[in-house]
Amino acid sequence: MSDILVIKELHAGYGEGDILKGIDITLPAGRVVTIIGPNGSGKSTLLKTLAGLLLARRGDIVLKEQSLRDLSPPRRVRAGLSYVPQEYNIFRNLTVLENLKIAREFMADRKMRGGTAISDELIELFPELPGKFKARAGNLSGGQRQMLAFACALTVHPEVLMLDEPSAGLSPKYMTDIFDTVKKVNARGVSVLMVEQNAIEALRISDTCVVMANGHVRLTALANQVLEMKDLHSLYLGDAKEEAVAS
Amino acid sequence: MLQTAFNGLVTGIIVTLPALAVTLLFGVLKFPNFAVGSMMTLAAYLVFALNVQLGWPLVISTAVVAVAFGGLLIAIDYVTFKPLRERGSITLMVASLGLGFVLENIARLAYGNTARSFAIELARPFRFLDIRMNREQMITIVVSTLAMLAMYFLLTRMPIGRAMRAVADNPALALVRGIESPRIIRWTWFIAGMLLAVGGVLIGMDRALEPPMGSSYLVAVFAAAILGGLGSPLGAFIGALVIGIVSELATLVIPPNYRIGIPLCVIALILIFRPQGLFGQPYIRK
Amino acid sequence: MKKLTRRKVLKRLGAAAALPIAAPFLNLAHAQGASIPIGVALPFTGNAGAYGPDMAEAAKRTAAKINSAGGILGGRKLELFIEDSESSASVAANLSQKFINVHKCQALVGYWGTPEGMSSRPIAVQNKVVLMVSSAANAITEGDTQGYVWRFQMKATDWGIVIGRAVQRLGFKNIGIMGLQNAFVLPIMKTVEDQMKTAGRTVTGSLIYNPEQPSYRAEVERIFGKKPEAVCCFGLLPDFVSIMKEVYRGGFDSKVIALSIMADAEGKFIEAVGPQVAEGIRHFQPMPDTSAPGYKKFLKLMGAPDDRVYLFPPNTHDQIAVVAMAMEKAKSPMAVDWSKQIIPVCNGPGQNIDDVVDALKLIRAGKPVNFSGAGSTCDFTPNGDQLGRGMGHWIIQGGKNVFVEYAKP
Amino acid sequence: MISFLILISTVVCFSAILALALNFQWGLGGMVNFGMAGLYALGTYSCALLMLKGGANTFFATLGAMAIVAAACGVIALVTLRVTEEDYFAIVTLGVGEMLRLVALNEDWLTKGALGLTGIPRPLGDVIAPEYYQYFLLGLSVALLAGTVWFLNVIARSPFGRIMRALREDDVVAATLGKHVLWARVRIFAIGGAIIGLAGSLHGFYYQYIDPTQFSNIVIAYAFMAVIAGGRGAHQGVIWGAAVVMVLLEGSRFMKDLIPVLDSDQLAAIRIIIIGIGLILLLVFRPQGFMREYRLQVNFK
Repeated sequence: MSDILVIKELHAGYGEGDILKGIDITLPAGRVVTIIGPNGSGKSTLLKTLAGLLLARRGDIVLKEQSLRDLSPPRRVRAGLSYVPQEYNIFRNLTVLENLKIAREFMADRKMRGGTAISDELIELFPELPGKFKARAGNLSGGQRQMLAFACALTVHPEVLMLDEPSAGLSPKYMTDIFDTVKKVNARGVSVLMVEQNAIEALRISDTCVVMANGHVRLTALANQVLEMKDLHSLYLGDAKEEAVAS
Repeated sequence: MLQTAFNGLVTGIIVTLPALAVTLLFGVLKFPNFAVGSMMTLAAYLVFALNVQLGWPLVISTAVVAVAFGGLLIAIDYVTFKPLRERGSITLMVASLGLGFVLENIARLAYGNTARSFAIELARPFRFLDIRMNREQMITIVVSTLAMLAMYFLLTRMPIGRAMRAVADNPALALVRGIESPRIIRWTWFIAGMLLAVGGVLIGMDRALEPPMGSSYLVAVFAAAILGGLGSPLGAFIGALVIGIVSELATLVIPPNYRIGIPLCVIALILIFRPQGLFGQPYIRK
Repeated sequence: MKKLTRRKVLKRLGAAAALPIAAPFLNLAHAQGASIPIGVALPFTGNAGAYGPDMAEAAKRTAAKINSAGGILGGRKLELFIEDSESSASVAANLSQKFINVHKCQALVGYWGTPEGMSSRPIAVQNKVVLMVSSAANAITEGDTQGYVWRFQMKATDWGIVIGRAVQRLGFKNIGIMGLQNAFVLPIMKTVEDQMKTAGRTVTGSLIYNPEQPSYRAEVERIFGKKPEAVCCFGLLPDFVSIMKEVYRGGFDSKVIALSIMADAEGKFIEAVGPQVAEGIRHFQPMPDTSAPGYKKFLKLMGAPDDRVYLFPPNTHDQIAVVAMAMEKAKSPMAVDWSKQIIPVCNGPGQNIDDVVDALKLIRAGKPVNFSGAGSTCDFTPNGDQLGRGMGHWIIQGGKNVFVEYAKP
Repeated sequence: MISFLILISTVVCFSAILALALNFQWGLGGMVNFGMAGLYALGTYSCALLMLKGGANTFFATLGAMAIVAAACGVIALVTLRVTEEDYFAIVTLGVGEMLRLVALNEDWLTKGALGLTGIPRPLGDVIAPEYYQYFLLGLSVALLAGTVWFLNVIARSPFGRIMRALREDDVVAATLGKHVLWARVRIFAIGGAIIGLAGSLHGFYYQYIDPTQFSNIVIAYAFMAVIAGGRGAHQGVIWGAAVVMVLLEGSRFMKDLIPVLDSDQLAAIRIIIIGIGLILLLVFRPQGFMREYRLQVNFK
């Protein structure tokens, strides 16, 4: 099974120093990969660099044999890479429906531009949204906003969906909903690359787990193996030994 | 009293178009553009060239210049503001100040300082409930209301409008949602250019055409945009009307030559009590 | 823009090319044959920008006429340095410094606006150089100017007197007054107001407006709204065009009395507002006595049709002429000497002369002269004010300025 | 020719002081002041009126003028900065500048309006003979310029100066430093105001006659041009910037004599166009101006 997204030797950062000091991750097609690690390990920076909001200094990002390195963020979205940031991930002054329409309207060269109706497939995934179409996105609750952001990222039918701590700050009810939705979306053939704080929930629905610490990939292992590790805590803090079994 | 209020309405209406342009540009580019006044002056002189020197009717010359001026602003943005896009609003503001001097003096270079007018017949007013109204004021009211409706339709119904509001709301997210920001910025300049061109013509019809005509409106235009809430087009429209009426009515109380003080006090009051203005959203810090 | 004939361009190029090279040597070589520098500061930009060009042309032609007739002080040529004062005081002050220190001028002429005159006054008096202005504000010649400041224009208050009398003659019972916040407008307004009160006429309203206002609706509403029989409006061209458009479209029908610098400005007002808005506007302006022989010669010098009325250019012609004659009489280019000869040359007693070249011949022959120039009879009071200037009174009918009368204060 | 150069250098001196004030407020303090023309007028008029009406001697009148403009700037900063960012600050200062100019033009009971104030006394004006006075005035201006640069350098190196540079880097970071940020910025703007007052007083002493037309918003363009050409933050650079701008401005008067084909009114418009375009080009290609900031290499946000 070929890999859909390959990250090679990626270096990036703000100002002088590099936050990503050579990252290698491969996302197999149709799989869910969760990245865990302490704060400041560069998880969010990685997603921002993949999305194109931050320029990669060295290394490459290949999506289905196509290098994204010198593509602008909108071009990357067209190439099939969609991204849900951790915060400020919806247009607060636009209505829910407008948020959903925005992404589709600018898929100029993709056939799915036709018709502004939101595909019923999406409505089935996010039952709560149709009732709120007219509402101002800023007035939604935390969970609803996350759902909306998720839905917007999916309207462009991406190959790979990147999520930056989707469950952050959510009530338990919405947390399980989010992870169920990720599973359903993955079931439909969308590969998922997820950064998550509460590792246990995330790893349950993931295939592979990547542990990052201060700009390096410390460990790549099967999610369930990582789950059984007793000193997950230490792993989590990044001083893990390399005894994990390569996937 | 009623007549002064109506005069205020007319002054306010003239301010709506440039105020709309300022709000649109601020929404997308995140800096107040100080060249707005001289842009109106230059556009008015371009219309003067077609209308008086080539003898075209005013309406056609305005339409032609409005479209051409939109394109011109895109080119100017490409040369002036695009290289400074990431440099913070102060640098952009100072650049817009410099641009303002350049545009105003291009008009002065070409046409000198003498006052001029468009080739339109001035007509006696007609009376309505003992208020005197003249043809130009009627045209002004109709034109700017149409412009406001067109803007409203554009921003709410049309994809371009939605995208512009999205870029204004959250530029980074807009990129990641597939919106080509450069294209949206070009559209914003084009629409602002048309608004400013028509605004310049309305000013030229109302008073004489002279190089400083645009910049004399600058403080009032900013006051209107801020009162309405920077970034909110509906706010700019209402803000302009309020500024116009309040400053004309104030002349019954204070000496008329201090009229410019009124927009200034409005700005100060707004900043103290309600910085996001009547309709604006609180200014989120990135 | 006026076209520069080939000959004139060559002449200016010659003069200009000489400047940078000659400048360092200029002040050393005051010997025989060196040219006599005269500084000319005129507004080519700013709110008085419309009046500079013709005044400069008059100065150039007068100097050329004197030079071609052999110059003065034994064949020395007059050399003009013409600069743009931008209707601004600080620019004019810098220019005056430049004329005195760089070009070593002993005579500064032109100075149309009051700000320019006021800022250059202390500089001229301090450096003992003659300053000739054509601005109206009284303050220019007030105080001790040690005979270095001369006004080739009517005093602002005299304008007010003439206009006030005309208003009474025209039989207006009540009038409104509005004026631009400007040094020479305020004295006119005050004098007209005082005249109205003494003549028992009522002033329904009086207000002042700023230059470059976005709109003049409130001012027009307040003054014309009271429906006085006539409104006196004093200001400059740009504001007057806006005001009259507002008055016409507001349906007001009070008669309007204004100054020619705003209601004519070499035809630019009628061009801007159109004949029917300008219909019936009366405007006054100190003007040369067009019947005077000196003015007729000036018209020929300018190569203009004989019905052409120049308002300001004759002043610069007279200024250059008086400088030349005074220097010739004092037999010295130094202002300290010839400034005392201005009154004898202009007021006489002596033979009445209206052509500068003939006057120079007589002066060289040692005969007393009483010069009367193009702009006026050129008679001065000791502190530099000009006497015997009259004001023209026109009314705009059918898009044309119809001359009504010539009135003296 | 020499005395003309002396006079022009005097003008360069007090224009440089004005540019230093702008540089201090904007370059180091991060607050852009578009009301420069109005505040400059306030300084000149206050100094002149203190002498003509208040009978103060030139020294106290200058101090008075500096205090008045500093107070005005403090109030402006207090009203505006308490709430919002520099976008609004620029607009408010623009409005205040316009308002001050209008007051100077219309309150003729105080400022004699368009007629302007004449006969402004000069420091030691009666003691020094007129023909040598210009040398003294130049010396005084250079001394005051040097004093201003020294004073600003002292502040820039002091702890207060370090806070200022932090403020300039990023308001968000600065905001987290808590309440005294506002007071630091008010003080910065007020100190800048005092320097504007000094420049204004010198303007009065030089021209001896002031009227509203001298304070048009071209003054703002020159000050910004000088600061940007000089490189924001570097005092020495700003002085070079002011000199370059003045030479460009006064020099173009000679241009008129060399290119007679151009009419003077076209030339005046061209000169301002050059200044405007120069402003933009400098911003685009030489944001850090021609001089390094004396110590640390700072990249702007």
